[in-house]
Amino acid sequence: MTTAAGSRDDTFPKLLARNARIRPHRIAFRHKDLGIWQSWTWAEVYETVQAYAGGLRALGLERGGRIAVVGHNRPYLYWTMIAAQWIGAIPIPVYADSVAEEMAFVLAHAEVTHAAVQDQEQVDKLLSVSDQMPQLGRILYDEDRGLRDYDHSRLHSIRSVIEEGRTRLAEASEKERSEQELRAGQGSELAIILYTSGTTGRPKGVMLTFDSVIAAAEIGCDFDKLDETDEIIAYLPIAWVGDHIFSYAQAILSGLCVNCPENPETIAEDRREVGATYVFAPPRVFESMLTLTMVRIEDASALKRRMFKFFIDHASKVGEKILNREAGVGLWDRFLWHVGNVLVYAPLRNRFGMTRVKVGYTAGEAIGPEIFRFYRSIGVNLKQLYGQTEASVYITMQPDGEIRADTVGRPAPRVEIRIDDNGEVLYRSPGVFVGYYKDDAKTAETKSPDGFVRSGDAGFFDETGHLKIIDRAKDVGKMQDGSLFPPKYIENKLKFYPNIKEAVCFGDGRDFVGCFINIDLVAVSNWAERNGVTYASYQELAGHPLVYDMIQGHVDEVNRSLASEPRMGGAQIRRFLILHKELDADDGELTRTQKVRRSFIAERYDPLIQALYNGTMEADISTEVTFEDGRKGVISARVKVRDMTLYPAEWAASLPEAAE
Amino acid sequence: MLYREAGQYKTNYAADMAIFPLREDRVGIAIIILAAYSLAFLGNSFLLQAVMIPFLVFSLAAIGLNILTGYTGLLSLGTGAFMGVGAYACYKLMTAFPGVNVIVWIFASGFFSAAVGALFGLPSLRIKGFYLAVATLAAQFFLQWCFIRIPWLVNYNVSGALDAPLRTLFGVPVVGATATPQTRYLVVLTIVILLTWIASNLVHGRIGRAWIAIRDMDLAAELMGIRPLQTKLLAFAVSSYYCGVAGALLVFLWYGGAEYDVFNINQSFFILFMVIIGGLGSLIGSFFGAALIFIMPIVLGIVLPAMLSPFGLSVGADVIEHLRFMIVGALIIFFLIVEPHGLARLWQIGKQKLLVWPFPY
Amino acid sequence: MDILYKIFVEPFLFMVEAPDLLIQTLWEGLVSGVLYALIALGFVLIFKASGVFNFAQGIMVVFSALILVGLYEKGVPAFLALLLAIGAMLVLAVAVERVVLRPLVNQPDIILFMATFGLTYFLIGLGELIFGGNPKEMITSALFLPQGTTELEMFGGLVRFQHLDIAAAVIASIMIGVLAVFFSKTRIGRALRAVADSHKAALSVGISLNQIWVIVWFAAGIVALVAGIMWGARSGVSFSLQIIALKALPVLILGGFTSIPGAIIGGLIIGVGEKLGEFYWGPLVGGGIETWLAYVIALLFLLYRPQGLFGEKIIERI
Amino acid sequence: MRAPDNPVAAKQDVLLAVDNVSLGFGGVKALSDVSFDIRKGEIRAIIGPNGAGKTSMLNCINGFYYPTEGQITFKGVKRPKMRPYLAARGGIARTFQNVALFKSMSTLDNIMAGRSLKMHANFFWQLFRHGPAMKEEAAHRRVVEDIIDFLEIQHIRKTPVGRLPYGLQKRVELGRALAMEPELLLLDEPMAGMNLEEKEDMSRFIFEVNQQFGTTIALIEHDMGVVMDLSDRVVVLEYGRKIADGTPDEVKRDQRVIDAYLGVAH
Repeated sequence: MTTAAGSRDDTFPKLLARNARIRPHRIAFRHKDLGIWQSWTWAEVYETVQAYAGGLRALGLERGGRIAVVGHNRPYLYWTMIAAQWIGAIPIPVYADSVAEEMAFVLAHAEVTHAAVQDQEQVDKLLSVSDQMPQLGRILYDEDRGLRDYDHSRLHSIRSVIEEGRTRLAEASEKERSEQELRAGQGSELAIILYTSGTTGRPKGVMLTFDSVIAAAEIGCDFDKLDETDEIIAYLPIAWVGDHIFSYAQAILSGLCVNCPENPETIAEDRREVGATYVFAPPRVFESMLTLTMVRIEDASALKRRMFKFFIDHASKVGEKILNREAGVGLWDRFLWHVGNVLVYAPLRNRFGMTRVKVGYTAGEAIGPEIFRFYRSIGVNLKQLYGQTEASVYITMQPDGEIRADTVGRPAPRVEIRIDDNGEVLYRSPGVFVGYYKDDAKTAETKSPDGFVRSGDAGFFDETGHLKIIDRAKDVGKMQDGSLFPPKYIENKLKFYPNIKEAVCFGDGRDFVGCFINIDLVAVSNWAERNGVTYASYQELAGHPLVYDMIQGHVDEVNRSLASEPRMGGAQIRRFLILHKELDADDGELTRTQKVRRSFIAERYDPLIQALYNGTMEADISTEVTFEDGRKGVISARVKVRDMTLYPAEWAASLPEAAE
Repeated sequence: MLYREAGQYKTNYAADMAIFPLREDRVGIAIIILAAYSLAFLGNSFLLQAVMIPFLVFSLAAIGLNILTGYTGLLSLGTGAFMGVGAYACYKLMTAFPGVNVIVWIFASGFFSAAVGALFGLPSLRIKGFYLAVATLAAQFFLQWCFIRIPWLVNYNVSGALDAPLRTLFGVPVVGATATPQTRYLVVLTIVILLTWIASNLVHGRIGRAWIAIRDMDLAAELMGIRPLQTKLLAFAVSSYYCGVAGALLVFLWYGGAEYDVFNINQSFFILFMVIIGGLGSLIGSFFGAALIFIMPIVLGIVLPAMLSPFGLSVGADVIEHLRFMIVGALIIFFLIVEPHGLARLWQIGKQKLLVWPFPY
Repeated sequence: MDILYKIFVEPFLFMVEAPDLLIQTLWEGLVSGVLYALIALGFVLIFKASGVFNFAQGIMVVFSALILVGLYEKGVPAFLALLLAIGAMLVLAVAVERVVLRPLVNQPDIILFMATFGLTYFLIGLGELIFGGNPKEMITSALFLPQGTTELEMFGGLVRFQHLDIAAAVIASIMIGVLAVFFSKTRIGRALRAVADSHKAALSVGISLNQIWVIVWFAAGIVALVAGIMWGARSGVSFSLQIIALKALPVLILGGFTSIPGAIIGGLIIGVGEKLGEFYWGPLVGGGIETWLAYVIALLFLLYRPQGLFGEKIIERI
Repeated sequence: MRAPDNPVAAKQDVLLAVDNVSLGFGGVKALSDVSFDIRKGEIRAIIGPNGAGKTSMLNCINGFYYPTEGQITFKGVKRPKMRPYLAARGGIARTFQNVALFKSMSTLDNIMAGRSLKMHANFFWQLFRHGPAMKEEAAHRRVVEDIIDFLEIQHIRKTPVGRLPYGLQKRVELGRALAMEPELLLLDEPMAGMNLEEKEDMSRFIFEVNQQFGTTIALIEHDMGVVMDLSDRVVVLEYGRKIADGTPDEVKRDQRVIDAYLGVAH
């Protein structure tokens, strides 16, 4: 098998050496660059990384030192991580779209002395805040575009560093030293520090050892039987644990090929070209693909639309059962599904670039059940997993045949799970982290002495032994009348509608649930075009009465569904409003992983919350916004509020099995 | 719908710049070629002789004209005459050197029409558009006159017509009265496939880009260092080569002999229809155009009597002929209105639809 | 040297020796030149107003003459047949505008050009369907066209002037004159000229583009009818006439596509040049050079002056 | 953005000299007695009100028009009357006021067409699209990809240019000119009709072309901000005559220029 047998190859550099030995000519990395997929074999990567490691050492990076890695998914940046690990330094990947201040905080906090970055943009960012991180000595860059005239006393191109290393390696002594460095690495050593953006406060540095990362990678590789024939497309932030495990750890462990897209604008096309066999994406990626699908289908001819709808409806009836190889699907239905497969499902999978997908995962957030089922029904083996940075991803997974939209699966292999008294999920596994870097207090708060880690999420096991996550533990609130208020649960229901991009619900300690809604510009503008609604700006569209009517319809459906569920009847939305601007990470309203910052939003839009709860039908609001180029400005608007009629709750206000 | 392009990534420029970068297209082409060859053994001699051989010959001529008019944007009304040059050259070569294989002479005859074409292309540097069409018209009438007035071209044959002497390939007759439609079809098919492949290579490379550049924006092309005269003359030469070979095939592998009248102005117009209806600037369009313009009248000739007889209408052959003219004329206008970019555009749209299926775009 | 003598000296000597033959040849050239000009005029009218290069102009000549003769053969009085033929040209103009031009507006020139090819095929089919494909005699006497010949003795020989030719020259000249007046003096004529300059200008005159197209096609139809009667009277009415119509192309090249005087002078040059060439130089190469001489003259002329006789110098801009 | 005393331009090597050039069409005089020079490595702006003869000037420089009087000296050689492709061969590339792309070709093919001058594989190999012909295609594709990368137009690589928005078309046109690796690059209103962001991008590209490849650039532009920012020296035309010539600052202070051009809101 492909997993690391024995303890010999207990670091990534060692695993790389193994790959170069046992599969030297298989392609390790591809990068769409200059119009074609430039490829590197494992042997080439090994040679390059070894040289790179030597070059880094020559630049003063030492065992235990730290090097920041900033940029999109590029082979040279991944190689920076492994080269740093070769010589015992710790790579610290940073989100490429962080603003300079955020970056400065992380780099200063991690005391990095070196940084390897993608391009001029990142170099500029670092230089602009260099006074905040005096320890940062050298900056390496991948693309030299525009950097020609920069002061090169502390600036180096990655290729020149590798070249330098190569020259040095020509000497036998240096070669020997390099081999020593490789052998010196131990599995118990720190492999990486991943800064989590966190929903509140400053980022925390999660320290992971080689052992835990490799153990986690093994869990995944064994579970889905990954091997060197698999292909993955690496397009998620390299600082995200998901990318680190899937596109780095598992790639090196199983020898699968990592494909880096050309640039963020070409991902959809690149994804299709590569046709990955192994896919990992947060729900929003699947969501936006589905939204785009629905929007485009709306523009198709009537006949095609009806055909599409017919087969998608049919798929939603039998598709999942067929994928799960369940019995009970009639011959005719089976036949129809296969006809649909030719006409709709297979072409759709092809457009999504999922023709060759063996297994796909969604994680990071709860996925709308309908979205999840949609992909499965058209034959994409999409699964959910529940994971965290602190666990090196894996906490629970869905084994084949037990895949359900509303749960996140069983505990992953070698993972123990406990549910706390207040419903919080705790876990212990070989993948758990060492601690938060330079934050023992937080570490102690999160990780108990017996090795269990608090997930911060509330959930319970259902009767089949699957874990069900309701919400963040601290976010599940109670309303005045004592009924449960799980905001995210409601919000996800809303976000299932393509027209709703984001929703923020309020209700903790209040009489009723109120809600902010963000329309999805793509879907709604398309809808507007079809319905003859004219508008000049996002703001005008968001405030349009017809848009309100349409959203009201969605909210009503959510209310009806809440009313039909146990204990959720009290959480129906009584009043809502549509925000006049898109929630934006640049304004601090979303995290870098696009999660809503609830409390920040509550504070920022206080006048609107007042309006929701004091019965007025309109409120004025003005907010400061940051434009893409960093300038700031003020947007003000008058926002209308809509009232809803509620449904009587069908269930009694108690749910015995909720807090197991 | 049929496409599965996911996973067809290119790791080098040669693969990325291939003429058919997608596997499905390559498979499709292979199937078509295979089907075309198997037709030789499945089709009856009427189908081969009266439909397939002329269809292929006209396709080749249409490719030739398309290179000039479609790719380079130079309107020519002299196609018929250039075809004639090829036919007469082939006849002279064949009879002067009977020992050399006729296939060699078919290919060689194209060079004569290429030279003549380039000669009549010389004015293209100074004159454009319809003005140039008149220059090619001069070629048409002058060459046609030559065919009539120079008896040396037909070896002083009293009838003034070209005849097809017996010529063999590997001992099998390919030219002459005893050549079977099957053999002739196979020869024509092979030549057409080969020349189509070469045309496709040309139009996709540097030369093709220069041609299209001249067509799209000749001044900009010149300011980028593309030499207009050279480029246009090359287009004339290559185009005429194709027409010349098509002319030789027409006489010796289809008609089995012909008079000068075959290469008259109507032939030129006929080929021009094919190119326009098929699609300017498209090789596959040349085949579509040839199919429509050539095969449609045949089909009408069969279908019309059948359609008219139930109404008790007089269905004399001349009436059918006249109706055919009217319908062809009306269809040309209809096609131009529906899709001025020709059948090739419909084909392209269809392919694109299949590619993005089930999405509309 | 002999060949040079035959080309450059002998024909001229012959001209001087037998001036009566020269006059005769010039006259014949002049007559066919006038008729070429008349056909070319049809092209110019349409090209000027709609930018369409009307390949069907040639077939319109045949078609209109065919209607006239065909109706007469079926017992319709000659002048009623003439009126009906004119009416048919109006119907054709309206139909072409509705069915062909309107749907193809804003398409590239070559597409419209091809559409008129389609029209040609259609009209050939229609004409033959109704009137049969056999050549017909023009009803010269029924239309009171003069017949017979006047022979004048001059330069020591007899020069023959066919009355029909004289009539043709006169009628064509009148036709041309009428058109010239129509274009310069009438409101519609001015509108047509405006269209040639810019479509917007035409709209400001208050005539819709569609109306203008109908008018010019109708006018071109009448011109075609006249040309058809004249050519038909000389050489019979058949579809081979359309080849003669192609001669209008070199005429247009010489005169420029948009100039009426250009069309007239171009017609004369081609007509005369062709006859002279055929008569004096043709025998050198076995005769029959009339079929292509016009095009070669046009071609040589083009190389010297690409914009035609009356066209403005083209200044290329980028 | 840029220091006025550009060290490269300071070398004073004249790349192209225009001496007493006049140009007339029939009775109309487009240029009368204009003289100026373009130095190696500089960015030279030609400005002036509409109809001042700026485009005619560029047309003369790249051989599209031949001056009725006066002469043009390029790289020290007096220019004979010649076809424009010879100017291209000599190292002059150009973009156009109204984008003059080959609209049916893709971005890639347009820029590849710009490599025509550098491609030599013979006709025989072109017939088969193999061997040297294919090798050459690939080698030039590589160069073209660098340009695509430089201009950040990867996402429209295979899109027919006719479908691109105007701003991107201008960028592709610049790419096509760059593909010729010119010594002198003539840009005719490279930023006309662009929004602010596109203008900034285009300015950056022009600046980087000049800096990275040392290409001499002559540009016509209406946006004064851009001209003053970008160019080393400016020549001002009005009604076909030169009315000023100098650094942006000098020109800005020139009274005739203020009267003719800058004074009116533009």
